[in-house]
Amino acid sequence: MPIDVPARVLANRRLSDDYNVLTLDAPAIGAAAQPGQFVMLKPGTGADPLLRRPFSIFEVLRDDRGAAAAITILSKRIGPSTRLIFDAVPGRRVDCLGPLGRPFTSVAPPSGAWMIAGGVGLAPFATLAEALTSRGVPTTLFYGARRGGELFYLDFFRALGVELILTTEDGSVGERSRVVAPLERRLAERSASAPLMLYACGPEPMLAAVARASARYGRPCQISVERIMGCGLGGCYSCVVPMRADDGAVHHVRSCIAGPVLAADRVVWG
Amino acid sequence: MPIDVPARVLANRRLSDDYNVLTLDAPAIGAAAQPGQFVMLKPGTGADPLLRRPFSIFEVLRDDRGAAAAITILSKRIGPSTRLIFDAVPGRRVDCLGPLGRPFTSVAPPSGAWMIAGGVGLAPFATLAEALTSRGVPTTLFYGARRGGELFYLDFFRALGVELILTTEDGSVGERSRVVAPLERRLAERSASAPLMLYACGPEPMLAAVARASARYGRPCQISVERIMGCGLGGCYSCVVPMRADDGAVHHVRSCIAGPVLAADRVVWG
Amino acid sequence: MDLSVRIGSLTLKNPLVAASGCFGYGVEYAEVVDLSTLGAIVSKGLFLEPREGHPSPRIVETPAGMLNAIGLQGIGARRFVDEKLPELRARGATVIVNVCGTTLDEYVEVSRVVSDAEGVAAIELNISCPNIKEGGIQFGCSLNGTFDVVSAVRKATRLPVVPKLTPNVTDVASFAHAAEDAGADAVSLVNTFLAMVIDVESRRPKISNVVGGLSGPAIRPIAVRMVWECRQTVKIPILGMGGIADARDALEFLIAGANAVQIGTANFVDPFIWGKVLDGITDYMERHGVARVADLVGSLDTREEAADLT
Amino acid sequence: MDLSVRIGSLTLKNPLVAASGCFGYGVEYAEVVDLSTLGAIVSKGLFLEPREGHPSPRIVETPAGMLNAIGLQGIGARRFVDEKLPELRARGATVIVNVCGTTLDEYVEVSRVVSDAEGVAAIELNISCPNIKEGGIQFGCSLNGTFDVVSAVRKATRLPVVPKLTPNVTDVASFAHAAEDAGADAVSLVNTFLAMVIDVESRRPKISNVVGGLSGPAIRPIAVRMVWECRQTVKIPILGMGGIADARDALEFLIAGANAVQIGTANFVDPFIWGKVLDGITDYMERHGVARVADLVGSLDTREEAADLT
Ligand SMILES: Cc1cc2nc3c(=O)[nH]c(=O)nc-3n(C[C@H](O)[C@H](O)[C@H](O)COP(=O)(O)OP(=O)(O)OC[C@H]3O[C@@H](n4cnc5c(N)ncnc54)[C@H](O)[C@@H]3O)c2cc1C
Ligand SMILES: Cc1cc2nc3c(=O)[nH]c(=O)nc-3n(C[C@H](O)[C@H](O)[C@H](O)COP(=O)(O)OP(=O)(O)OC[C@H]3O[C@@H](n4cnc5c(N)ncnc54)[C@H](O)[C@@H]3O)c2cc1C
Ligand SMILES: Cc1cc2nc3c(=O)[nH]c(=O)nc-3n(C[C@H](O)[C@H](O)[C@H](O)COP(=O)(O)O)c2cc1C
Ligand SMILES: Cc1cc2nc3c(=O)[nH]c(=O)nc-3n(C[C@H](O)[C@H](O)[C@H](O)COP(=O)(O)O)c2cc1C
Ligand code: FES
Ligand code: FES
Repeated sequence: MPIDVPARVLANRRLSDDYNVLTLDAPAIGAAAQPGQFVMLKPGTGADPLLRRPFSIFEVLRDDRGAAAAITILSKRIGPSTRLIFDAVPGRRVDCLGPLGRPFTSVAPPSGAWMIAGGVGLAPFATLAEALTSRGVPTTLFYGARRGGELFYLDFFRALGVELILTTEDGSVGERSRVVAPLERRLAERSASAPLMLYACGPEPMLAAVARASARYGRPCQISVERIMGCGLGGCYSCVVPMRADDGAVHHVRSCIAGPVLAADRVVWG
Repeated sequence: MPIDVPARVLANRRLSDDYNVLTLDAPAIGAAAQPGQFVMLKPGTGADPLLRRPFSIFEVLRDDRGAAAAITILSKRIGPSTRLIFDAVPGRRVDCLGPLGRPFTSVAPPSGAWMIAGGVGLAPFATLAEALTSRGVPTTLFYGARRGGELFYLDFFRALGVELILTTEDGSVGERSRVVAPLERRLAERSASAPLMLYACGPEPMLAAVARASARYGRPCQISVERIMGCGLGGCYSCVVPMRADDGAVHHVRSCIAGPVLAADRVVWG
Repeated sequence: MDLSVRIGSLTLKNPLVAASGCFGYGVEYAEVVDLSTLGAIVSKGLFLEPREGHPSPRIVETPAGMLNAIGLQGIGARRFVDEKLPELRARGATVIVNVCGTTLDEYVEVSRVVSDAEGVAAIELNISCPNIKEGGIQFGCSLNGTFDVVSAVRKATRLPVVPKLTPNVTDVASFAHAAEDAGADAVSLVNTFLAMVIDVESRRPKISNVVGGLSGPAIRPIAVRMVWECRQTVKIPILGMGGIADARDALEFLIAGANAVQIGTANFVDPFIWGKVLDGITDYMERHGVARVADLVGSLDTREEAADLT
Repeated sequence: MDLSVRIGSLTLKNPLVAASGCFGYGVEYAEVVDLSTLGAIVSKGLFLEPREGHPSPRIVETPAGMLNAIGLQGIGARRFVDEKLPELRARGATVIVNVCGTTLDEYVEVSRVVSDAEGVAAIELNISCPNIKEGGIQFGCSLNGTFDVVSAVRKATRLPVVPKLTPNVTDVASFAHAAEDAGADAVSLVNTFLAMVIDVESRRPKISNVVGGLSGPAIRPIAVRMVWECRQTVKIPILGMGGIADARDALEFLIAGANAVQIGTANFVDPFIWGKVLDGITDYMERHGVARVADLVGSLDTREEAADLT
């Protein structure tokens, strides 16, 4: 049951010229959130910008007793609302509706888990990595960005024991390639009998490539899609993704309530 | 020649639950400003609120050498833009266009000067009082508010040697009356041969009453009117005041460029 | 305090109605709103058969508004009756069905299907959707078309019939009048304004359907004016909408002449809006000593205070 | 880079035009803008005789827009020619006069007065002001009225004639077509949308004239759509406007089919807007390798990429 919290900004840490991590005083949302879920934020007052914007719950910050104390958002500045988020000062109010959407489905050992993140698509994987590693699932993060300066939170994942496979477009850190290249190589190497779940989040062409690769190697794959969302609650039908049903027919499915996490093999790519 | 300064907020001092003084980094406007002039402020980003809002230049803050360093605005929160001004934090950008409008015409001794302020109508009188007292003009401030807690900057005016005559609606400070009551008594007492200029700013009914009183006692009176202003530059014709011309005809006059300071005896009250 | 509103033979417990296409089928919101507390819920627009609607992108934000071209994706009237209506009924919702058609016959047929079902309170005739190629707005942009479709549906059902008017016309009041003449029990207005946003970098439209419908606070002042014009022209109730985002906005429509108000886009921004607006209206009525919400309707005072100078 | 724009026999040095009623008589802005750098300036609407306009309040802000009912306060065509035109000429401004009338004869008469004056570049025929009781919009809301007034003025002047169309109609393109048929050299669109704001506490309209005209970013998506519709219908140049606030917005209108753009409300918010928008347009042209601004006009690509699922 989603709630709407008139959250205060507790901290705003700029990671680069366009990335920041915003800490929001919304413990009740943090307590209920599962990996892969999102919130709808309204960082401005007034009617411009008008609609809320969807953001993955990046971290759930906890107090000494392990109770949720706040959530954070990893945001990339691309327009008016993400600019307000980038510029937000502590004390500012940001209405925060959530948690929303269908979360990732976790796996258990002996299955491995490979997370594939492109750019800000890293956001849902911090909480997922915590969930997976706490269950003892051997977890790998394939993480691609434009340049090394845009690969964030590496120490966070390392501290959880997540294996990191990094790529950048300019080759400044890791392999100079798209993130799908090392993924394909690793898929080819891995024994078919070793169970594995893929999780992917990032730009749509990357998701399509991951979906194709997972199909080719017969691996189940959960992707988190990012569609323009008007409401986040199933009310507006703006966020649809064409998906193939059991009978083979293609339907427009609302990714805010049927997703954002969807089965990659059901999505029909444009 | 007005300029548009992308001013930063240097300080925001709250005087009460709805009054604040905002310090803006707009020295060039301060250097050019004359008492009675105003600025058009845009405290928000985006298109809602859309238009700028007019504010009197309250103070011109100066550095050690006397050069203008910043201006301040005395604002009363009544709607969306004044709310943004009330909530503005240092560092925030507030576009500031000015100085605009026709200023007060000063007087010289032996003339006396009486300033009549209602509520936030105090705003244009800080700079006017400085100008008048620096020329040695005996200056009195009639200042009315709802309650004593809303009479601001009294020490500022006292330090300049301005005589204060205070009224409040609840009688908590000064006389329990409208500000026009003591004004009328003083006008009646004053010798007709002693020259005197009246200056008034405040709610429209107060201005009309001051205009009537000044006419009755044959005193010249300059009033600063507050009309809804779309542009502040004479472009939109929103801010008109009906005024009687020399030939007796009544015309709609743009108060942003013919005013905001107008001759009280020419204004036609509705 | 009497908040009830009469729409033909139907009484709504309060004047707040969820606008079509902005509240899913209602069931989606059952977790955040007690559906029985709303005056009514208008379903998504329904044809006889299911439709998949337009490809994405389907919406784009504009200053204080949004453009949509969903293309009336929907499960069709029959499946709505079978799959959604029982739950809505169980939750105590007052359900108005937004009826679409590509032909006059389809309007009549869909109206029959929903009239036969249990738990439908009224029919809102969508003759004003700007986002589909056939049907709909063609009826809504012609006085004869409006008259014909309302008359035909009027004969096919005993439910209150409420045509929903498009604002994309020169004289909306004449359409309200045609609807009244044809036997409508009320009119809803406004649907969205036909509009367009271009991505200048690619020189492509921002939504797949090229044009879409503008809704939200941006259109509110136009919608208020249209409600006021219709109030001068027709006697039947008006369900007013367009950009309502708080109690003040809702009151503006009531005072302009709406008997009830619908909220669409603002529900996306704040799904908890309903209680807030209702509280704001009752608070206003208390402050102003208004006993019945009906006493506010059309109470705008337009006496001239001052004459022009010329 | 060629920024020039042709409107009939007139060439504007660039596509940026100050919209009528939003730039005073131009002279008010001489201190903040070099008037010779604008494509053109459209004067306030002028009748033959001076008018005092409506009492205040005359404007009210709305979400991302504003309502105005100035009531065409103005000094009249004759005094404009005598008192304002010489200074505008001296400052190198290209002046378009916005001609108003309560009767067809008055339109013709005002057009004659300004045609006889030195330094008027074109006539914009205001048949679309929503704020006055007589004349104006009555012509603009009737195809015959539009045809008649354009034809009559066409015969009375050798200046380019540019009727300004109202958006308050069902099919604006048919009005552009009527204007073209009647010999118009171009059309301007849009004027403001008839709208209304109510002060709920007093239950009174927020502006003295009860209704007013909505302008600003709120209306932009509707205006862009209308320009695009007219571009499919007429060959004559279009001066597009409605809510333009930056270079991106201006480009949207050009790509939709406007040959030049006018800026009104946004000039109130930022009187220094002109240089910024011009820089933004030239910057865009450089980035996209567009040599002539004329090459952008109507360059919207509406090919369908994906088909509907149904
Ligand atoms: C479930 C979900 C989770 C998300 N999580 C994150 C996150 O953790 N961090 C983050 O930075 N961003 C995330 N996004 C994307 C984020 O919502 C958009 O960046 C944001 O809405 C942009 O708002 P804006 O006002 O800054 O820019 P806008 O002006 O609204 O958008 C700028 C451009 O981006 C496009 N766009 C807008 N929204 C989306 C969208 N949802 N998907 C694709 N394109 C879009 C617009 O069409 C436009 O061209 C997520 C999106 C979804 C759907
Ligand atoms: C020359 C001039 C100088 C001013 N100086 C000051 C000042 O120093 N300090 C200060 O606090 N205020 C001053 N004002 C008034 C100030 O401009 C308004 O309070 C402000 O515009 C309100 O903006 P808002 O968005 O907060 O409220 P809005 O929602 O814009 O307005 C709230 C209500 O006030 C009315 N209103 C808006 N603007 C005006 C106006 N200009 N005059 C009368 N009523 C209005 C509106 O109609 C509305 O009913 C001045 C006005 C003028 C014309
Ligand atoms: C996403 C969306 C979908 C809509 N779908 C429908 C619809 O199916 N049938 C209909 O009559 N109106 C539909 N509308 C119009 C709304 O019901 C309403 O008339 C309009 O949005 C104006 O109100 P608002 O500004 O409160 O949203 C839709 C509007 C939106 C934004
Ligand atoms: C205050 C004001 C006064 C206007 N006066 C006129 C006018 O005299 N003649 C006219 O044709 N249009 C007039 N208009 C309409 C504008 O020229 C323009 O068509 C409209 O405002 C839309 O453009 P915008 O959104 O850029 O303002 C006026 C608009 C405003 C806001
Ligand atoms: S975002 Fe509204 S239905 Fe998914
Ligand atoms: S505020 Fe625009 S003319 Fe005075």
